[in-house]
Amino acid sequence: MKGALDGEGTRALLQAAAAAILSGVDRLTEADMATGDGDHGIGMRRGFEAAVAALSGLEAPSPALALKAVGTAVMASTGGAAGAVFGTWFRAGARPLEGQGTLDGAGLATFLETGLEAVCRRGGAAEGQKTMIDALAPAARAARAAAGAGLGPALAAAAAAAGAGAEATRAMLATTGKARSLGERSRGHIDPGALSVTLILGAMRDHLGAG
Amino acid sequence: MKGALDGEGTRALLQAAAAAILSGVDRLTEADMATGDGDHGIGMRRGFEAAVAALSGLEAPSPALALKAVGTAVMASTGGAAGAVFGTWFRAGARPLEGQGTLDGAGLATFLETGLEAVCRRGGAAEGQKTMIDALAPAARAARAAAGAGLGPALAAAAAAAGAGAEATRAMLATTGKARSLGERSRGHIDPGALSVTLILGAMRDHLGAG
Amino acid sequence: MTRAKKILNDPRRVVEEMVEGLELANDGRVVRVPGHAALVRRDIPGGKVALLIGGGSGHEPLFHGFIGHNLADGAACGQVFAAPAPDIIHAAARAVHRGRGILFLYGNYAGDNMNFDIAADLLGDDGIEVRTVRVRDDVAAAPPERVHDRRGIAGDILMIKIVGGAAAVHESLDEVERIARKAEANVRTIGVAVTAGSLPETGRPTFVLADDEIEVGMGAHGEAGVRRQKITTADAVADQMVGALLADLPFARGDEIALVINNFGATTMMEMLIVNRRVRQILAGAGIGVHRTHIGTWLTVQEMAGFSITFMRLDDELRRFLDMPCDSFGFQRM
Amino acid sequence: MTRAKKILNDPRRVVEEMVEGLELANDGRVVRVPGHAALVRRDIPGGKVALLIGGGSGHEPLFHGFIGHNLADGAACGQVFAAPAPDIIHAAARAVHRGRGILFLYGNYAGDNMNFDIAADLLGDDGIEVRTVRVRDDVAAAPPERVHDRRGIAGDILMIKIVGGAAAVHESLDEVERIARKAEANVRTIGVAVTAGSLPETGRPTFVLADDEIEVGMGAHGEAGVRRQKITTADAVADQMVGALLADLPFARGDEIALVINNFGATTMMEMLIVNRRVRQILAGAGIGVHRTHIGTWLTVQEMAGFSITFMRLDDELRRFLDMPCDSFGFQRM
Ligand SMILES: Nc1ncnc2c1ncn2[C@@H]1O[C@H](COP(=O)(O)OP(=O)(O)O)[C@@H](O)[C@H]1O
Ligand SMILES: Nc1ncnc2c1ncn2[C@@H]1O[C@H](COP(=O)(O)OP(=O)(O)O)[C@@H](O)[C@H]1O
Ligand SMILES: [Mg+2]
Ligand SMILES: [Mg+2]
Ligand SMILES: [Mg+2]
Ligand SMILES: [Mg+2]
Repeated sequence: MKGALDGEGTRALLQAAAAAILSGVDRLTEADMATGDGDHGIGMRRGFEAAVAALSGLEAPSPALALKAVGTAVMASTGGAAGAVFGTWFRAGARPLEGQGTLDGAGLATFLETGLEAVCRRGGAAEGQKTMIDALAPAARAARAAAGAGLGPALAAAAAAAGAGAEATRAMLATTGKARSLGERSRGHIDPGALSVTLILGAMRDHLGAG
Repeated sequence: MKGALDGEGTRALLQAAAAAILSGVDRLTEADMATGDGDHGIGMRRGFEAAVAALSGLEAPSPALALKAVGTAVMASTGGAAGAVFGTWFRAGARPLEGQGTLDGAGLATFLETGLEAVCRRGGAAEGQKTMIDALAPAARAARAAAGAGLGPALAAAAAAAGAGAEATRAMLATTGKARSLGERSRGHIDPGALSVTLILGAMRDHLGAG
Repeated sequence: MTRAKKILNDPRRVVEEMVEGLELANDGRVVRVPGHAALVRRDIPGGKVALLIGGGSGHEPLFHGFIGHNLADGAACGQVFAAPAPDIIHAAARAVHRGRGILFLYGNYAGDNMNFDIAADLLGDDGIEVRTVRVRDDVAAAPPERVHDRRGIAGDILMIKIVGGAAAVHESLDEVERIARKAEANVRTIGVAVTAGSLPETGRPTFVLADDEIEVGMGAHGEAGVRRQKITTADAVADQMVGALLADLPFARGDEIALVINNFGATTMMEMLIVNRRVRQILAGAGIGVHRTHIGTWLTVQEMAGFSITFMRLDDELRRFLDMPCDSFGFQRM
Repeated sequence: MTRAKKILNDPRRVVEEMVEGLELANDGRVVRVPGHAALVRRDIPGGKVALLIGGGSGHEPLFHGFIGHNLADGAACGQVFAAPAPDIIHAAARAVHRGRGILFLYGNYAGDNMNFDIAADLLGDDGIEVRTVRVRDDVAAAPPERVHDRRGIAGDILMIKIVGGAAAVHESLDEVERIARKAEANVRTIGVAVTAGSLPETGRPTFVLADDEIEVGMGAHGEAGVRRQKITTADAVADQMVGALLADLPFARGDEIALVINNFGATTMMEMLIVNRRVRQILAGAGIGVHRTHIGTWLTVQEMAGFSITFMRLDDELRRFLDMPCDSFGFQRM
């Protein structure tokens, strides 16, 4: 596993994340049909198809530029709650990395933490409300704890924590977003946005492990 | 079999005819679903429920008054093509019988002929266009031919002719009414209005046979 | 067979309850003719040529939702898909008459023709002059040389708008009839059905289509059309429908039309807007201008999914009446 | 699973093609913001407070069909059931701004809130003043003390009408915002779903109800309501819905309201009129007057069968804006 990635490496990492979303569309649709309005899969497809296009248009990007390109594309093309939330995560998360030539474990942790904070500010939600925050927040904590070991270990920890966090949303009662009004009926189903976070971080981990 | 009926007898005869329509509603619905808009059964039910009410409200009716009461009730309560057609048949057909104390074979033939003529004038249709005329016209001819033998034989002949006429509409191409636009697809199905004529005359024959 | 899923009370009283609900929905502008399934404007001016419309119920908001300022003066409501009986028409006609005669305007169906004609005979006995114009816009029902065999469908919408305007302005029944006949001669419609509607009283669908079939030329009661075919793209369906309309009048380069895309019930507005996109591409290519577009839900066939496309060729006179403001429960214009 | 039966071209391009068809359907009164799924009035007067609305597509004719004289100045259109992205809103806002600020009026959903807020931030950077009023009329979504958790549904119709009027008359953003907040505080809606709609892109229904079940309190994207129950009579459904509305504000004897019965898609007008009959019986019994009734198809959930009932309590000021004439593709008044 690599300890850090340059801009090209980050671009490849993000392409792997996008590919995971694009091949997970049906799962995301199912998840949003159970708790929301059924469009999370097709929304994320719009956003990450645009992200792939944006990434391939970049010339010699820095890690921050690659992350920001994804955020901007997702923000512009996804729509719905997911567009704002995932766009904000990537755009805000990229900002503190500007000027850095590589993405390492600490950089990943910063990206996740800063993105998380911006998402919470934008949407007014917090952990425990059955949203993607319940995957992103534990991922950010896990990445920070493993940051010193390098990007690979930090990503592995983040992906595992995101997965556990997403799993934990099953037991939660939705109190925000379109699933909110389901009340008790929202229990038992995984939050679609949390599942997307897991797909993204899991694909990054696998990409790095394979790379 | 009786050779003639007085006013009370005519009332009972018409109540039997109405009962046949009311218990044939589903068959009429099926027939109109195949070639029209599916409402012939419920329309005839409205009309003949009203006819039953009107008949029972009559005090010491003459045959003409009983027939006219049915026509007026059907005309007012059925709606659609059937209301105009069956209402016209009974109202116009009753007119030449006014002042007659009994309904005999000749009276029946006159009722059918005059009613038929009025129906053709009102709707502009003729035999062969796949309408109730294709049952009523042969019934009128058969009744006239058997008129001398009395009401019973005349009714028996009319009912048989109506049944054969209705059966023959299967092979016809609709050129009027809602079945018209079906074109070739209207073939193979009996015309719902012709079926109603058969039910009415058949029930009258059976009533007289049983009475 | 399962019944259609609807929110109703007594299925045999739907028309009675609908008329009550519709009168109330007019907030006092329209009143019921006592004892009849007929509604009339409260404020019909004296000396006005009266416009009476009507037909079977089940097509709401047509016909009985089109009563109001610069539209119809009254409507006779039949049972679902059944022409109103003569005495309903007669009562409605007497209620709207203001001494200048009455124009009967309705769709060309055997049932409507006979019942309105019987009512006209009764009104003749009363000394009230009646003229009749039957809408025969459905090009799928019969070839042009058999126009008397054509059904009235969504052309009714523009006809009521135009004749309503004419009857508000002209004081002669002759003039109103002349304008109505001109408009009628210039209007053409074709429909397509995707899924069936049902009769509230029987709960049964009025026809059966396979999951991958549509019927082009479907009438407003589920009567068959020109052909049953595999479902295809919106563009292909629009091409086929517009082709049939253009060839029929025929419409020609330089013509200006009013365009109506009417929802038969359950079709989404999104589908109709996508069809409109294609219709306009074709019309632009054919050099035909569109003066006004109406896309919405006016002539319904209960919950049938499908829509129709109507073209009416305009001249200055028709344009004037089309553009007049109007107000009613089911159709408004500023 | 079978796909819903619809007449479409490319299911992934529905919004793009719908916007094209909608622009054309406006006959020149509304134009597209180049490069964006946004439509704006062609003739916005200089110095006018701008009213920008928007939201996910798939609810046609809302929102983007409500652009016109005395209504909205523009609308940002999202994908189906998805809030528009910030740059669409931003572009639409810049196109409607006439120097007096912009009111954002839309339904209270997490996606809309975030995307419109991001756009408002961008406009702040541009030096354009924006105020935001979120419609939260769905009483089924949360109890009154958690009004910030309530969704916006058919209350949007009356809100756009009133705020459109206010923005046409008042030259101050403060005043328009004040009126919008007052109207919003007085509007309540509850919906019922009978059958599901589907997403055009997936072709899949947004929820599943048994043949004999309805869902009372259903939201405008298939979100669950207060309860799933056996289908019953129109009167019983109306009793339940009106009961929930009356108790919520609460509405009281002597109040006068505007009433909207909105078709979510495939419900027949006949059913809604029968419901209206009962609604009016209850209101008459409660001593509540109805100033205006609107029954029709404005906020749809694709081909979902079901409807909602909206009450807005009126005062003289709200009545004035409600009564103003207006013109748009999807909503007109003489
Ligand atoms: N306020 C919020 N903060 C963070 N995430 C949110 C918020 N609201 C919604 N989400 C996320 O967005 C996801 C839904 O996305 P999507 O279905 O694409 O949008 P929509 O809800 O507009 O249909 C939810 O599963 C949840 O994870
Ligand atoms: N012009 C006509 N002359 C005689 N009978 C007719 C005519 N038009 C229709 N009918 C009869 O009416 C019947 C249909 O009645 P019904 O279904 O109740 O009315 P509608 O066609 O208005 O739905 C047809 O089956 C046919 O027998
Ligand atoms: Mg969603
Ligand atoms: Mg019929
Ligand atoms: Mg009929
Ligand atoms: Mg959505």
